[in-house]
Amino acid sequence: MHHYLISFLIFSPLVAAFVGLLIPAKSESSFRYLTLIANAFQITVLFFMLGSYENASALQFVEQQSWITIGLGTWGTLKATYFVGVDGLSFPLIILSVFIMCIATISSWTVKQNVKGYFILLLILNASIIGSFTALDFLLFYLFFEFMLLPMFFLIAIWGGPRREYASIKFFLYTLLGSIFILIVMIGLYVSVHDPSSSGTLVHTFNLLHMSEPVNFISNSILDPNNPWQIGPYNGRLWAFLLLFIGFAIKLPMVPLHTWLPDAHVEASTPISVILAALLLKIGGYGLARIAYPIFPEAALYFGWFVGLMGVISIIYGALNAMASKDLKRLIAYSSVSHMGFVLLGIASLTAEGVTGSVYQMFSHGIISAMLFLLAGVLYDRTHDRMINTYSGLSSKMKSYTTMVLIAFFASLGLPGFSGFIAEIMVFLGAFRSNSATGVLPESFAIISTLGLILGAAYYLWTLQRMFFGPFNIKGHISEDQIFDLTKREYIMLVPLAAATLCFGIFPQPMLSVIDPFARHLTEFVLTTGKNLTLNL
Amino acid sequence: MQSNITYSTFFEICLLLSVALPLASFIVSFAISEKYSWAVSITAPLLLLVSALSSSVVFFSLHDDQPFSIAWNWFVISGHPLTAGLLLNNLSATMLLVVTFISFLIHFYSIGYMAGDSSIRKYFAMLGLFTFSMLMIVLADNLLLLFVGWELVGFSSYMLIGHWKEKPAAARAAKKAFILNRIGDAGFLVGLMLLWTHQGSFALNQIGLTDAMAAWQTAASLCIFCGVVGKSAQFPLLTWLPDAMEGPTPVSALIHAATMVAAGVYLVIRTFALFTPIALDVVAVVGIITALIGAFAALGQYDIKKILAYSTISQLGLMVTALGAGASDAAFLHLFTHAFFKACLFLAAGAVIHALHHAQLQAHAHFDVQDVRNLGGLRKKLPVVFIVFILSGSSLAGLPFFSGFLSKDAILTALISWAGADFSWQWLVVGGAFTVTFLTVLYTFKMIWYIFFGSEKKTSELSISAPPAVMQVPLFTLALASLWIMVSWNPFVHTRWMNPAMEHSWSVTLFSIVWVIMALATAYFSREKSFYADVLFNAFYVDRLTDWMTKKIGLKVPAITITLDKKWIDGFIHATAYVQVLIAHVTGWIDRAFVDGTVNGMASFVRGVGSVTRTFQNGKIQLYIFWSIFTIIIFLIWTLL
Amino acid sequence: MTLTSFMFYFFEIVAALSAVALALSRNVFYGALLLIVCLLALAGIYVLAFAEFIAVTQILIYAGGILVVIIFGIMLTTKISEKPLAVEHTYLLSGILAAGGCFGLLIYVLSKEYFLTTGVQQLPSSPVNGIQTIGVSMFSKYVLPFEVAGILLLISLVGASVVASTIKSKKE
Amino acid sequence: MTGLYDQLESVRASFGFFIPEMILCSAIIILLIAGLIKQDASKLLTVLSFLTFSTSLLTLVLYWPLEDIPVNIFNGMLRADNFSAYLKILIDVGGLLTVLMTWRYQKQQHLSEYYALIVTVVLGAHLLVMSMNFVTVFIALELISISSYILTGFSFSKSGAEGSQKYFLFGSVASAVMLYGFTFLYGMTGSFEFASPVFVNALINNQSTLLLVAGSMALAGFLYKMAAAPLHPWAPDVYEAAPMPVVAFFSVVPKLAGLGILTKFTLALNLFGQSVHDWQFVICLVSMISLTVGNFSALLQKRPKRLMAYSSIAQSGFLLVGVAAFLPGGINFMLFYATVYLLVNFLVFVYLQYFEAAGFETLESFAGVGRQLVWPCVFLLMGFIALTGLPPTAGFTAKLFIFSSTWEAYQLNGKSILLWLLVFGLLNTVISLFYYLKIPFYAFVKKAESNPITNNQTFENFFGLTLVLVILVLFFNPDLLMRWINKINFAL
Amino acid sequence: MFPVEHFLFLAALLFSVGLLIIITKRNTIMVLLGIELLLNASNLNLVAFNQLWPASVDGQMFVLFVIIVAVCEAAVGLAIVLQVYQYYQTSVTDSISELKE
Repeated sequence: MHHYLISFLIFSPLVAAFVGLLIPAKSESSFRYLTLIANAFQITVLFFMLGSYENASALQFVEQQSWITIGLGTWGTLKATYFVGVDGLSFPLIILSVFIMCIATISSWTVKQNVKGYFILLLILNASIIGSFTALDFLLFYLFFEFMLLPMFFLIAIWGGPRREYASIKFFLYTLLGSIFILIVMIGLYVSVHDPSSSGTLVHTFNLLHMSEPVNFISNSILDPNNPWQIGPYNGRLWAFLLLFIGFAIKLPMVPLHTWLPDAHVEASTPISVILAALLLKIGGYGLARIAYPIFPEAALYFGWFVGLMGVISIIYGALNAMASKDLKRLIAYSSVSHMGFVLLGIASLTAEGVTGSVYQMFSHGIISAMLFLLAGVLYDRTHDRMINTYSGLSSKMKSYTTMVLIAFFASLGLPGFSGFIAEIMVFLGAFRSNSATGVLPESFAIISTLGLILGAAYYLWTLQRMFFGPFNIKGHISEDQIFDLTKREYIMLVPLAAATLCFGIFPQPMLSVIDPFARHLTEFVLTTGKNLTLNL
Repeated sequence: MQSNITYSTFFEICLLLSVALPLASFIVSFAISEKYSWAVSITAPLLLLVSALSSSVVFFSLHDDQPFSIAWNWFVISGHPLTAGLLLNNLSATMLLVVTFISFLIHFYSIGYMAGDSSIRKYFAMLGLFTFSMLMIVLADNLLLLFVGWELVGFSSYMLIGHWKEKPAAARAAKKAFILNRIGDAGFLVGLMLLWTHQGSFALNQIGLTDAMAAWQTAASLCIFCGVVGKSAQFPLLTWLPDAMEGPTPVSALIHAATMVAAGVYLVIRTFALFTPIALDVVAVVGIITALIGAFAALGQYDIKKILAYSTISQLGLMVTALGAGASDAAFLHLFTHAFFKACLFLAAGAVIHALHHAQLQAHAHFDVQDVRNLGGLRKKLPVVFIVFILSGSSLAGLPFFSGFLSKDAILTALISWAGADFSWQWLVVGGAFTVTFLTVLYTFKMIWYIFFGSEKKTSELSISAPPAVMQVPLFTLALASLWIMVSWNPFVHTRWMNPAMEHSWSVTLFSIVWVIMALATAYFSREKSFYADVLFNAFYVDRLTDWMTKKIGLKVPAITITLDKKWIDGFIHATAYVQVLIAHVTGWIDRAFVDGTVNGMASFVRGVGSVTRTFQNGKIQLYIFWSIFTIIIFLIWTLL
Repeated sequence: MTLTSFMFYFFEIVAALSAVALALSRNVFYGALLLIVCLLALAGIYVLAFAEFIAVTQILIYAGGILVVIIFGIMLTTKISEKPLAVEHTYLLSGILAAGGCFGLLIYVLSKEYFLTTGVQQLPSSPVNGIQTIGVSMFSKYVLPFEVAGILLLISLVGASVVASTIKSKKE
Repeated sequence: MTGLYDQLESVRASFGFFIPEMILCSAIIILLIAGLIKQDASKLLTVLSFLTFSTSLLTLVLYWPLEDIPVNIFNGMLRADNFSAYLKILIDVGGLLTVLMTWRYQKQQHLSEYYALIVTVVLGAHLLVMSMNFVTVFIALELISISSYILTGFSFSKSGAEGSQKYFLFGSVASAVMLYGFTFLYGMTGSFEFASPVFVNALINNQSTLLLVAGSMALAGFLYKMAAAPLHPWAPDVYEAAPMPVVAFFSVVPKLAGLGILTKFTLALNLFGQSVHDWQFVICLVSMISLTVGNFSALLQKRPKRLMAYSSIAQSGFLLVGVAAFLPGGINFMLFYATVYLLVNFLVFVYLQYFEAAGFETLESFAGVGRQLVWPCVFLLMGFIALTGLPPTAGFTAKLFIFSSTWEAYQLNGKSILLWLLVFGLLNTVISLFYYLKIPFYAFVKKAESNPITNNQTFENFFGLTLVLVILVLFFNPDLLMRWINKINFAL
Repeated sequence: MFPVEHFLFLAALLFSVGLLIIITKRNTIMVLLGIELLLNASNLNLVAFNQLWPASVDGQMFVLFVIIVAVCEAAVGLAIVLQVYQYYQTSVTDSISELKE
């Protein structure tokens, strides 16, 4: 039974999507319930997994089925497998995905237009997100990774705001561009890596675990660590790392590859923004930690400084831009850029606490950004205006809403007691300790990044001051009765998120003990393997 | 859960209660539904009362006994377990008592002061949260937990300053307070990182165990001091505190006078082992600058709460100076006494404002009730408040027989012994400290004179009623607490109760008595001066000197410091804010123009290439042929060359 | 210079000149006639290159067949529109560029090549053999292309008729 | 030189390997005659041509095992091997699907000639991929070309005539240039059999610049047939002019035929790696130019047919990527790509025909159709996704495979042009997305104008579903096909 | 036997002139004539090269096939030209360019 839990997670939404295809489009509410049932089923499965998950660095719930095996004549054999499993990196993200998808479903309840298509796309998106977080075979990962794009594209492009076409195409192109970089490296990797378990013929494998063992590289292949082959200033492996880094950094998003994000967020409808911010961005960080770092450890050490620098730049730049934003959603989007910078910084530090912190930050940002976008959506649903200047003194009309906004804002700016604090502090500690422990990042990175905290406080509190405090006033043609407090459905979505961010902020240990073994394993692996591999520069 | 077993279960329960009940008050206040919001003003003070009582149990059973610690595992950072624990010693137990006690009194006072407020639930909830987080600072056994409390008091302070959120000034002040605090906290955080990197632990009892007076310790202690600068409103981050007076007065009393702002001083005492001599020198200089600025500024103020706020800054500066001199006991003693008399002063000022405000509402008169120039002669109309004000004001001024005298005495003693026999820059600090004590007397009594003496000005037509009993009880309690008895039996020796080990010198005591009396006289005569100018001018050169001082220094310097404060420090911070916003706009523009522009440029480039490749497709078959052939020829020529 | 070599160079010059004249000609009809001249000259060259059968075919099919068809085409298209046969030149620069480039390139490449060294075995023994060999190989080695050529002819005739039939139907 | 008897014997023995072609030949005659006899024989003709292609396919599949060892037939004019057999299968499938498409909208005039011409093109394509001799190459190519010129005009409209004429002029010049190249190769080697030892040895001994010029000229003809740059300009105009089934047919059958002969020819010119001229570089360059021209020009197109024309140019570039590796593996992957391309292309064209019949002539006119015609648009979307090369379609697998072979080739010889090709080709995928998603974008995202369509879509949906399933299955289990393709042992 | 180069140069000239005609002449029929020139250039080459390999008549055979193809092309080509003429009332190549971007 336990052996198929992940497959249940991945395929239950697909099954639901298939069932949905068979239901006539007229019975609109059935799609909502269908999706909700799928989510509920996933949550049930998740509880089974929670029950038997062990806190160790080993992969768990592993399933491996042969999938594609093709003889290539003189080349040997190409082998891709259906290989999934979870560990301390993916498990938090799986938990996050399952719950956020459920909340997104509830948030989608008000979708009126083309309900069938919407929910089927949502279900497909669900499956592919979970798939990307669990895949341990590069081809499988890539499949799910790309498979996310189209549903997302249409979800933005059809159900989005006025400039949705521009935003959706921008989103698609950016991420596709990133995935092309990843594809190049994937091709290079599987051509260069052989499966050590097979005897006789050469088996080219997509197995990520095999790829991370330097001995499995075929000698004199371009990505072979011992191959002195230079392409321009770097050898193949450094280039490959850079390509992967760019590919995932687009998704993350990292400054200056981030500009798709504000547009996509502003134009996407609320549930889609939630999924985008809470889950899709995480794939970037996940990919770095799962693929780029373990497979190219020496490149990770070599470019660690650069990665960390980009993280710092993202933190500060994102925050500055958030401050200048006039649109609430754009502000939140830029704050996401800033917060995902911490993920980069944490991973780059290559200390256990830094990596733990950045995984925790992904988890925590998932919760908080979901909440923020839901809240922005609440306002938008009522007035169809997201401009900060439009409002002032909202707190007197929308008390509970203001409370929720306060919670979300303060959680996002890293107030202790909320999950963001734990994540950020660990990233800071790791980034600072990095110089003495690993020598990758200078201390100044951590110190400069604290500026992000100040700026974070500045833009959130300024927004609070402008929108919620002071005498009540609204500009434009919004009538006062359009503004009313939270509805029950909105409570159902927001309260669990608020509770979760509090809970994980006060009691981080359960989640940390899930992440910690992975973080230690990763840092240890990257440091030892990376230092053993010679850099042919 | 690990704890030493020398203490009884009752003690532990009391400790737990004293910490948990404020939190419970926070939760209960939110849990009670809007309809029954009046109930909050009963539950919250009640819970705090129990908390204060149990903390007094804790205090008395622990005092002068073994330190007590208890810890729970909180989380593990890469193998280093991090605890959430309480560490009680004399220091923290005293602080525990002070916080819960004053907090209770202020809760009690607030019943009257905040009656009828629309969001009273939020008010009490935030007071509860504040008290809880303050206790977290007080009791935390490691710096991370302390930092958590540190940030949370910032948050609750934010909420309470901005309590009347319809007032734009309040919202602005709240934001300013939080952001300036954050700037300090960022430094604190860097200090934490340094500690973590070099010590691998945040535990307070491990701080400074590494005997090396290493550079990192200087750095770490200065970083932590950054946090102190923010929270305790030290130079240059002091401007938020006067602005924070936009909040309800009880809040100013609790947070911005008695407890939170003192937390900085407390933090330095807690982490004293970390501070290297160089760091301490910096601390002393910052402290004395702050103290002087605060004192002079207070002289130039006319708003009651602003005077008190600057006075608080000045007193905090004094404490920090003492810390810099290595006299953490003296600093703490002053913290302790200051908490009571300053809370009392604020509450009394609040009572004045409250009473006048109510009277004003009845009479439909409109003037600024906080401006001392509008007041005068109130001693007849508000006798209770007058007595209380005189008592606590005397304590602030450092008159003998008041607690303030003793604690200031302790600080001055410590400073003099720190400065040593030979003249050095440290004597400047000492001189500064004496100037501050002198000025304190001046502004305190000038304020009292303005409010309670002389003839009634704009208040004359108002029918002012005495504050309700709920407000009077805390006033009296705190006024009594500003007597010398709080510190020691002997009104001239400060080394009885709190810290028997503290150094005491009769010469200093005597000198400070003389000094205070001189100041008092100056105050008195300077007050007289406005009425009897000729007599004073002729009688005493001292008078002329003080006149000159009050005129030239006492008015000019505050004006300068005010401009410094308003224009330069605040201005600088505003300017940085402007610059920040400007930079933000610039980066926003860069984002649109370049980063996005590059992408859009790429898109248009792609389109451009498309239209170029397309122009060959003009429908003329002969040109098609030409281009095809020509391409091949060009290719061949290129390869052959 | 022997008669044959005179003949050869004469034909070469005629062919070259007529081709150039064709390029310069502004009249379609003259153009067709010039092409006939050129093709006949080529036929003469073929004879001198021991390809009598080709030469005959050239005269019969090209000069006699294709060009007659072309002249019919000229007449058909000019008659309807009743415009002069004059033809203007376009894209002169492009044409000269392509043709000149091509010519230069070919001359350059060819002048570096020495074909005689590669493998001339012997002179052909007798001209009779030529035609016979052609005949034999047409039905042995080249039987497949030959048959396919048949299909090609069939299908082009069918195709041309289809195209032509639409012309008629349009007219009606 | 072999004796006459041997030659005749060879001809006799060759017929066994020539059954599909003979079927096609007789089909041409039968179709023409049937058209003459019966006035309105559209059903009969369709059935006949359907049967033609099915039997041809059937024989090909049945005789597949026979052709493990390459056999030279008709005195070295042709060669029967499994490489060409596989391409022939693809070509026949293309013919079959074209017949189906034509049958869907039975409004074609001159149906018997039409089918005869289609069969002729298929015959020519068969011959072309089997050809080992310049004579057959030329004849077969002309067979395809001349039939194609006429087929282009089968819309019998003004634009049809114009397209036909342009195609004719361009094609004639291209094949004349190719022929001119052939003559030089003949002059240098004395042989037309470009894979024969005589030919190769002669070239190895004389690798002059003329070889480069002649080879490039010869390649021009093949590239023209493939609609690859720089011999592509005819394609958009012709595609726009021709009827939809013919366009679909053109974008697959002549292309694959050209690809087959190009592969053989370039590998022969490579002289077993002893060539001093870098033909790999040439192919890479051609591929990159085709990708660029195709993709970039397609961006601004407003009509689906023209868009697909540029798409077909770009796809030629992708197909050439497989050739450019100069590895047997690469050629096998190229065949996989060709298979997927064939299926996907027909998937797209079937729906484009459907929409054209319903009056959707420009991309804008597709606005909002996605709501009314969900399934056609979804299947069309799947087709475009596969053309772009995104998972989970076999288009992705195909791209993955061909670029893997590029990587492998780069790893073997380290020519930086291959790396450029890899990066360039994959980045072109991003650009191709711009236009491939245009129709789905209009269909699903843009707001609907009122366009009630009542066309029966059962045929299309059945057809679409089948093909979509095939491309999905080929993604999830490419081994189903690769198992067969891997048996192909490409050898000269 | 004459030097092969002399044939080849003439062929090259014919080929180039053919190209020139094809590109520059505005009348479709003239373009057809140019194509004939191209084919004849190849024929000349083939005949000339056949002299180098006198043991077989491969080159001459090819010439025959080229001529056959030329016939087919001429037939189809003229039919198409006439058809176009029908629609456009002109055989001026430039004018026949409705299919374009």
